[in-house]
Amino acid sequence: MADTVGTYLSGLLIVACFSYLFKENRAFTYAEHLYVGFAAAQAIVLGWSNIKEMGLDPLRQGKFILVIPLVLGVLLYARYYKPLSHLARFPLAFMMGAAAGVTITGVIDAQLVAQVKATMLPMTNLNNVVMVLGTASTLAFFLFIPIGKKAEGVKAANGFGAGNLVRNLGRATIMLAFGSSYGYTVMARLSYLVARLQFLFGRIIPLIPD
Amino acid sequence: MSSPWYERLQSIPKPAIYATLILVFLVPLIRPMGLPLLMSENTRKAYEYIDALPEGSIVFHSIAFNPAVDAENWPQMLALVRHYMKNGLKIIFYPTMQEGGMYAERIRSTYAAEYGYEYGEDYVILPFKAGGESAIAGLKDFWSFMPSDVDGTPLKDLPLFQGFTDMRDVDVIVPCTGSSDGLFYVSHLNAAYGTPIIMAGTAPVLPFIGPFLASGQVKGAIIGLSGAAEYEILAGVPGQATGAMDAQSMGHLLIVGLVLIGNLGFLYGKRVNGKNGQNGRRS
Amino acid sequence: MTRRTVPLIIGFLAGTIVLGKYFLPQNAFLDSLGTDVVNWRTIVAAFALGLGAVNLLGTHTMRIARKEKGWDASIVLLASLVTFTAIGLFKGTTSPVYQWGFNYLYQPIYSGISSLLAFMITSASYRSFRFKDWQSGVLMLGAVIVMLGQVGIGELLFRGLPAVSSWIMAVPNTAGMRGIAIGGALGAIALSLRVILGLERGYLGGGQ
Amino acid sequence: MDNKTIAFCFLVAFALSSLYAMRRNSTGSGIPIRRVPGLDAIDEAIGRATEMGRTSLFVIPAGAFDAQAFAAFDILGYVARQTAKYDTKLLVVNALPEAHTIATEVVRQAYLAEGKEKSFSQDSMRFLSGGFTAGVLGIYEREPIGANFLFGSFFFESLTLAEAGQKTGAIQVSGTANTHQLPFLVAACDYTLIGEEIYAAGTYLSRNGAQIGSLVAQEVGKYLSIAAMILGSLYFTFRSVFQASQTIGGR
Repeated sequence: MADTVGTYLSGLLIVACFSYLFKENRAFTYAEHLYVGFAAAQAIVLGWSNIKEMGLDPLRQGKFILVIPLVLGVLLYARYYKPLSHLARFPLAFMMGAAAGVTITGVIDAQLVAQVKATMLPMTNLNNVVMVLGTASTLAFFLFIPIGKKAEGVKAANGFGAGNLVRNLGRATIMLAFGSSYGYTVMARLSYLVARLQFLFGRIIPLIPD
Repeated sequence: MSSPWYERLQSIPKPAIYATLILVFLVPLIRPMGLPLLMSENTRKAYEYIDALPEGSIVFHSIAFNPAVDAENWPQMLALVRHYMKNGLKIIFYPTMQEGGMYAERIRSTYAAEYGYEYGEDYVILPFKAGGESAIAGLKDFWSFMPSDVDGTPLKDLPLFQGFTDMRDVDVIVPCTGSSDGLFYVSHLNAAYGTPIIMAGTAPVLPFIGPFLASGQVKGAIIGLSGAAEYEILAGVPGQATGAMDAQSMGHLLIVGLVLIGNLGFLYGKRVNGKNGQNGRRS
Repeated sequence: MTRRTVPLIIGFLAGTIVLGKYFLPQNAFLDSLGTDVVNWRTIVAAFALGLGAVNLLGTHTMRIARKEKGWDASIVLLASLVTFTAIGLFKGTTSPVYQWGFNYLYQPIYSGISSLLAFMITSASYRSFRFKDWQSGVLMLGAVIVMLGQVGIGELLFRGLPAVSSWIMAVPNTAGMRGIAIGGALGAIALSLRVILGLERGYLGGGQ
Repeated sequence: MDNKTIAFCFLVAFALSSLYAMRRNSTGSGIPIRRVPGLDAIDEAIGRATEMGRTSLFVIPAGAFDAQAFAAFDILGYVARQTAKYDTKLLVVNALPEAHTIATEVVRQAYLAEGKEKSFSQDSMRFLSGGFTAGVLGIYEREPIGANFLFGSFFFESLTLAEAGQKTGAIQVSGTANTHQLPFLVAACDYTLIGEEIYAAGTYLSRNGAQIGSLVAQEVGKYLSIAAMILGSLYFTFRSVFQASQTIGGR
């Protein structure tokens, strides 16, 4: 029973989402608020279990060093008490610093060294030539400070002289990459809608043969 | 009707485009047209590997997807499971994502009876375990990590697990996912026991597993909705992916058609008005 | 003095410990401290979640109290927030009521919103792929070839299409995306270093 | 040498050259920076929103809390100072709790710096957690948006937000380093900052001398990467040609 009601309710909610495309309406607004509320509830439940499982429980078992993050967490709320509000910067600084460290370790090998290494290819066939020149010119396209164009002001920096060929090659590679990535993703994106239509017109209004 | 035709071609209202898209999808869904499919080598390899397994072999089917991507993963899973059941393979379902259990339950409630599959004897559903990579690495210590099934029945009481010592008794692992779970199976279970792996994944999964396909650690891969459709055809099982592929093809054609129409209007307009192309902002 | 300097020191230490763990994993002390710092971040972020929830509650309670436009929807939001937080905290997320809400309220809207992408990708293609100059031409051509090369019907139109499409994906696409990724990595490293060294301090008041 | 060792050497060299360039260049004058149209467009967008009496919306997405979020804070700081200066309405949407707390601080400080502390309201900082795509779509419908800024680590929601935002008539400026989402932002927004451009945005907008110094180091890194690629490829080319000719000669 609850499942039957649920299935029809699901159908209505999906239609409410689609209705956004055609006209502003209450159905979408209610669905949106219901969803934002649920998502926030889920985040709060998860957050609490993180504090409990990673902080409070081990603390009770004697891992006293966990006082540090717990105090930092509480300090976030110092901003509501004016005389101590500057203390709220401690946890902010901690989160930024740790995230900066994590970012560097995440990109420096996988995105920088490994990628540069992978581009060192013998240019003995067309594919490798395109790969090396395409990657290098894309990188060159983004140069911010042109060499040999000092003091001519910011505007002049747009003209790269002999570098124009490289820039155009870079631009062409980027455009081809963007276009083809876009095209590659179309199938996955369309399939989301196909699946919802199969649900609406298969399970709720049985039109589609199983 | 003040604006000339070539300007109207460039400004079809969005609601009209959206309604057309729904129609273009619905017609082939209701009346499949049987448009041609490309057959990819990876799907064929996956099919051939599963098809060659002798009756009674154990498949370990891992489920790590949720409703955001189930449009791609669920048809793959259904086609695979129907193929297992057709060939009399034993199945162990293992959800490594919270929502994954729901899809295994759907097999139990709707599809198992079609092939006369008995729970406990022919297939078993394991409980969800949190922890991502560690929930997969933990399988190496099978009996202490996984004492009972999703209903709380001790695994040693289930016929399927009579004589099961550990993950070495599994004949193939099939991770069905939109995330990196497949890689964890490669680096933990394939590395430890050499258990072969067949991937079923969403489109972005392919680049990740490419190197392992090349090295042979992954025996085959079913990628995206097209992979599911190809598998349905190879295995000769019914499913919704094949019908959906007609809709996909029509959708792609609609988009290409719209691009052509827009450009026709744009280029003609440019010839008429000289160089007054509109909307030229872009970095 | 403490108002600025202490936060800068905290940020510097947090960042260097994480870097230390990565580059010197054989050092047991750094390794465990680094793991701690990463876990601590999750704990502090969980506290930050409380601030977010307070913000959400405040905004919508206010809207209801003032009977602002859309206050009725705010009641829906607060009801779903409070109900599911309570069920989740006291009965657990695996309880049947929570699961029902998850399966029949949360998931359909989640999947409904993601499926809007199909509409968006269609109208965005129509609107933006115009042959304005050679660059937009290349963009458009890449998209059309790969789109048609992926479905069987493309092969009917032109036999070589799937091969051309996979070549574009394998070679120029990889080259372009790789170039952007390398540049992005350099930018991310530069900005992260500025954060660790205390040169980015917008949140401390002023950048100078 | 393994990747990690190379990475370590690179990081040390990078940090040292940043510090050196910062000291040399503490005033920042004299170094020309290429125009970045997307960043110039920020002023245009806020200006138009002000003229039309509309809201400027700034969205920081639910991706990871990483350097992309820092870059978004830099841009947000600039946007907030502009909206404070012109007394025009700003709305900020965050999906990550960490980003919400820091963004709030960034905006508050920006209003303080412009002497408009009283105009800052907590209500303009919206936290939407995981439901943020639907929430932003709702804001598009309810608020008159004149400028739409989308910056940070986007995932599949990028296209929904950019394409639906176009319907509001706002000027849209976006940026991300997530290569898989760039095509959609480029297609659907008026201006898009690509990859490293978002990281340089803070420097570009502030023209802060020390930051330009770090930009110089970033440029050096780029030249080094290009040189490594080309020289490495030439080395492998010659090696394979040489080996080929050797086998022919040996026959």
